[in-house]
Amino acid sequence: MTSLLDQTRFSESIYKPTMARIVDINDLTALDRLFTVELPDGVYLDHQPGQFVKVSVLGVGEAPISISSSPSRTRQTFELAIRKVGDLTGVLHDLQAGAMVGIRGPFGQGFPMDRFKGKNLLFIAGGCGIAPLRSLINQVLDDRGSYGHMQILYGSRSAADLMFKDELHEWENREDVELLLSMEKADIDWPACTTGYVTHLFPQIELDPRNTIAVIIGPPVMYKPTIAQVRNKGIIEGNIWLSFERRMKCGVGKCGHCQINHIYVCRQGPAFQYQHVKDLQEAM
Amino acid sequence: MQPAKILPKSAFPGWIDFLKRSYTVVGPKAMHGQTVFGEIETADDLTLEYNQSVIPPKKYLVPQREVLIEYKLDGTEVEAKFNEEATVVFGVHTCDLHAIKLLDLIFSKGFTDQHYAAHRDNTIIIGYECLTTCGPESFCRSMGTASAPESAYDLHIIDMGSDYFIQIGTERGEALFTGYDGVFTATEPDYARMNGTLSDKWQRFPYRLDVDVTEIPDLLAESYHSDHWQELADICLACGMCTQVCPTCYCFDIRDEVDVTLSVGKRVRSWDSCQIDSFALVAGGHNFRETRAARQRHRFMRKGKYQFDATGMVGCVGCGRCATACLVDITPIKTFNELYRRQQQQPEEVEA
Amino acid sequence: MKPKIAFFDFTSCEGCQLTVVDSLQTNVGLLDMVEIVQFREAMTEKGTDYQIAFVEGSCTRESDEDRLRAIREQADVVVALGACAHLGGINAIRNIYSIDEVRDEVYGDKGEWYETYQPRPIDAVIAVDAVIPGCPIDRDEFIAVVTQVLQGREPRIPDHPVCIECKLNETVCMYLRGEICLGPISRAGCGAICPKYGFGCVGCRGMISNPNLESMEEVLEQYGRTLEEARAKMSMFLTYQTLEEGES
Amino acid sequence: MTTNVKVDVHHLTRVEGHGNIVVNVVDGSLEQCELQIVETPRFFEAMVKDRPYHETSHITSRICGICAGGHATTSLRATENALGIEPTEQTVLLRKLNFFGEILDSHVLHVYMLVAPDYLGLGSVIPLASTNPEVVLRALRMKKLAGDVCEAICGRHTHPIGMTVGGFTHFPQRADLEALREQLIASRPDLEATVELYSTLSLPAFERETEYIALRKPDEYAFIDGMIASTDGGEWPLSAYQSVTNEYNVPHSSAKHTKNQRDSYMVGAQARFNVNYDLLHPKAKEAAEALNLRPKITNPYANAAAQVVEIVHSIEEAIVLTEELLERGVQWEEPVKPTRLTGEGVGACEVPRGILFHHYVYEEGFAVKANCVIPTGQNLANIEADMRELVPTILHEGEDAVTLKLEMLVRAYDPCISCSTHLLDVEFVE
Ligand SMILES: Cc1cc2nc3c(=O)[nH]c(=O)nc-3n(C[C@H](O)[C@H](O)[C@H](O)COP(=O)(O)OP(=O)(O)OC[C@H]3O[C@@H](n4cnc5c(N)ncnc54)[C@H](O)[C@@H]3O)c2cc1C
Ligand code: SF4
Ligand code: SF4
Ligand code: SF4
Repeated sequence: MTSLLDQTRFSESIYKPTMARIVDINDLTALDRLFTVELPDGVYLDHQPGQFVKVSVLGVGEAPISISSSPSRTRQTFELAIRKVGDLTGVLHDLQAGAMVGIRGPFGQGFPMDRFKGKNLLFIAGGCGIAPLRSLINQVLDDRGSYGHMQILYGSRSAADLMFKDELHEWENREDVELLLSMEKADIDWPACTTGYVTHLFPQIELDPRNTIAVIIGPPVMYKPTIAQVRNKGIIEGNIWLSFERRMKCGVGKCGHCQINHIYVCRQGPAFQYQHVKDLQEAM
Repeated sequence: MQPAKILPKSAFPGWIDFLKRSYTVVGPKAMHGQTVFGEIETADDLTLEYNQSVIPPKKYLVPQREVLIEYKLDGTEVEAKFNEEATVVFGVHTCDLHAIKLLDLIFSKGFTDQHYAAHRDNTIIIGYECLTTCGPESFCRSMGTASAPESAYDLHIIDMGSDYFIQIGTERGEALFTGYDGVFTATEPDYARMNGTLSDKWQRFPYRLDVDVTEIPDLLAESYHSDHWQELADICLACGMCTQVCPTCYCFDIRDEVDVTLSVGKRVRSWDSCQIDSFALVAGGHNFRETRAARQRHRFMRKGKYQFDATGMVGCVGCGRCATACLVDITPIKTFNELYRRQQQQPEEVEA
Repeated sequence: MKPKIAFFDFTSCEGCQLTVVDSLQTNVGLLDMVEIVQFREAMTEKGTDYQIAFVEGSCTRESDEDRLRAIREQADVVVALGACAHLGGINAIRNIYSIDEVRDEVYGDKGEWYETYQPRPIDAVIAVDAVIPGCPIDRDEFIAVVTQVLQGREPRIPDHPVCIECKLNETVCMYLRGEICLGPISRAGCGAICPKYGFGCVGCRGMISNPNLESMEEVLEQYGRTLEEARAKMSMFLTYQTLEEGES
Repeated sequence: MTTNVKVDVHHLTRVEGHGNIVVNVVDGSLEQCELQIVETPRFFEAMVKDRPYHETSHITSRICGICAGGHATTSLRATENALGIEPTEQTVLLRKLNFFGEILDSHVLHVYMLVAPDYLGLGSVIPLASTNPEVVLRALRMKKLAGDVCEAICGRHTHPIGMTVGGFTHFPQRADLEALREQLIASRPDLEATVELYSTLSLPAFERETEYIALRKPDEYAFIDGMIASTDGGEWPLSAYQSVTNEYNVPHSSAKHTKNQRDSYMVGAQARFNVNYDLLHPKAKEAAEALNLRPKITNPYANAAAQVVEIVHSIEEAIVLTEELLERGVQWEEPVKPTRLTGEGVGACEVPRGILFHHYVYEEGFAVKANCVIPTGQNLANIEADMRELVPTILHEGEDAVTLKLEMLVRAYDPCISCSTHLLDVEFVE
């Protein structure tokens, strides 16, 4: 068995994708679909939560997509939650189960799970930021004993935009998870749902700032106000983690598109410790 | 290092003919008052005494357009494509040799880019020592690139009047003489003459930078919030010519091209430019470097600092190409000197 | 089922349609992929059931508008083919004269014989889904756009200046040759073919969406050219746009 | 015999531009017989007004995408004559080579893609792609060759770039010319196949002798410059073109009609063949032999066959010319500068469809007056005369057949309608 990364790295070209089969497609929202992808025999995806793969449709193009499934669950199949926003994602949404897609990766730095062990975790997702965060959440749930208290704040536009509703219910029903939702239009019957942005949830949570790690993933506009709230709770910069999205062509630190100042998001990120990026003007 | 060779100029055309038998030979050619690297048929086509070529010889290592993979759309065949053409690049200026050294570092760092490596493996680089500057825009001496870096060339030519003194950089460089008998091994007096030629050249190379090159990374780090970027942005056309002609710019785009019957296609890499509006645009319409000021800053920060952080080499080699190309006269010399002037002024302003 | 495509011509030189025919030289496979149901320049049949319409030429009279609207009604995708359709192009040069002047000066006493009004791009009349710019269009771009439409993708054209492609050609800049060139503000995609063959860009593909016009004026000044000269050059293809701007 | 026939071909297909054929026979008598040109007037003469002299060729090339090179060349010759410019020998040779590309491109388009389908009973060339792919591929190959000739000289076929007043702004490299020569020579089998194809087609039997007008030069089959010559006798200098064309307006056409010594005359490949047969390349004469063509041809349907002869002529002459250019070498030359900026001049070329005139008046380098007389305009009266004579002889064949034969007739002339729509009355001060 080889890992996909080795397959990518040691294939004759780092740009050559491994062809993998889409085995299942499920609607998440009107714009988002969950693709379950199966690697060819003998290849497994050995990823960290927070890492991404480059997904391609031959003849259309390639895009970076976060791995949404947890490494603790499967090795030969993995899940990608993809939003239809443009060219490639539009074509991906038209595919049927059974179609082949190209995969390279996994690339980038994920979240350092070892450093999170024993800590309380505050997960904050905005919009489709829940897709990469889900990988992390499920990883923690599968090894629940190794981590402390777990809080999930998820901000969404409306009920129709909520992704992974079944799992949300599961998390909601667990004793050891505290899940809070915010919606700009709170049109759903949910035990803990607040009207507004994800930042409006902070007054409702209690946490121990010295022992809590915060992980924030969402659209560009969300970072500054959310970090302010997290800092407000007393969490130090070194305990705040983020993930960034940028335009990326190569995924391997060459093409220059994802650069934030001197940093290549595809190599040093997409997961970053806040203190390493807070002074970069182009970061947020 | 292998002892150098002496090639009488009279034997030079014969050597080119000899090389043509096994290689595609390219080099600087005069073209409508400019110099352009292109294929050489005979030694007559070469103009070794030239001012900077429009596009640097990087085009032989990172072509403007290059097929990375070819495939059938149904996924049954996916094949990586590599350069296989054995090429000799003649007459690479010393600044461009430095630039190639930088590209070598970039494309081997982290993940090795095998397509670059294939070009590099098949391309033999013959440097050419500059004995005069390349016209008003170049500033190689200021950037420390007016002499050849050892690791970038296979052979390096120094014009000594009636002969060429040829330094050997690699074995495959030396092998270009295997089977050719018009060349001699350099002797003591040849070395002495060569040293004389080299030490004479410096008087013809002025310093143009007001700050020492080793201070450039710090200067730029401190200039991140300078107003100067906006001043450059006011005149910048965002045409991207500066990055296209730069020997150390390598950013690229990758696109798929499909034949009209939708059966076969290829994934193609082509040069891109951080000066173009859409370079950092992402889905949803968010542009991470929307203003021309941010883009000009990024360009100069890359040259002066980011590439230095990544490779230990300053990313500008002082060739002056971008200055020649830019229609509104944005130049590294003027920019670096202006940033320096402001940096020097600042403490006084604070005091006053 | 093969998508049905149709070509329509309005006021134009039909050079773009000819370029379509020429594109077959290297892409004859196109004929297997689509069913061409109308192409007056090249075929007799006139099918009215089509999904993709390519429209060449400017709208130059009242009755063109109805024809355009009918096309829009039928087609799922309408593509403007070439500068005449995309910009008004050459045909709009005469817009600097009022229509009455045109009647008096140009028609004379025969003014009543022929219907005409101020030429305009087709998107002044109907919504357009994609454009293939240029005078004439670029063959490869035509094929690329068709391919993208066949793939169900939205075609995209470059939005950066011609200069970038011009440098790749290693052409001596027209300004250094004492000529004027609109490259710095014009949309690339043509391979900078005009400067390559010694003629300053005339902007036949339209302007980029974010040109630095002030700086362009400085370039002109620096190279001893005048704004009037640049305007004259722009008037070849961009008269309609310039006049619109002047009005707003 | 019922003799009510109504033909109304709205927007004739497989021609360049918009035209309608309207024929109305009531009780056996021809009430109406018109080729209506319904293209909107383009006002090119007005467009070049007030423009600098070096732009006129770029604007007038946009009169027609098919004979863009012809318009550009004619325009350049008119401007050069107006401004006292004598182009160099090299310029003359390069322009000629480009012109062969132009003729080839247009003729291949016409004989293969526009005319041939009629004889094969098809609506277009597209079905041929599956039934006779080799014919379509051959046509595309020959068109590509034509395009490559133009590309090497001036950048592209439609709207040439590298030609300018007084010379060129771009020059082919030796390697370009060598490649062209190889391609031209390699196309000879395609030439033979083209001649063979046309020798098998049977043209409708119809003869109507008329006046044939073309440019003539003493030593070559004229395409650029020359004297205006007529098969009815007479030779005129270009400056006298208006007394040859005698343009007049008719209400059913946005293109003007012309007449010379009779009520109408014909221009184009057939007219050139009739006027200049003696100067054809020997291989072209052989082709004419194979096609059974001898001067003077009086069946207008044979115009396409005459074009086939010219295809052979163009390729053979282009080979000769390329060799000559390779031998003398092509130098970078600055365009010849005008000797005056105020002046008047006429230029004429035999573009694919016949003789084309451009006529300009410049003041201080800016165009103040312009006039273009286009081949299709000159043929319109003749086409209608043919129609009037033809219709009564074929009425018995029924409406469909009449329609088809009339369409084929008009198409045989290879009309270029968008070219010909110009209405500007220009008074020239003598
Ligand atoms: C690390 C990382 C992880 C990601 N994870 C996910 C994920 O899990 N799920 C997910 O759905 N997405 C994810 N994304 C985002 C995803 O990569 C993009 O949505 C995707 O690249 C869009 O590709 P596309 O071809 O569909 O869109 P494109 O068609 O390339 O672009 C979409 C939009 O971009 C703009 N644009 C792009 N190019 C141009 C141009 N040339 N001219 C003008 N406008 C242009 C337009 O606004 C256009 O609408 C991630 C991105 C990164 C960097
Ligand atoms: S920044 Fe300009 S001067 Fe420096 S290496 Fe690049 S092109 Fe040359
Ligand atoms: S855009 Fe140019 S080439 Fe195309 S039809 Fe119009 S005039 Fe002709
Ligand atoms: S010739 Fe025109 S397009 Fe080319 S670089 Fe100069 S200004 Fe730009």
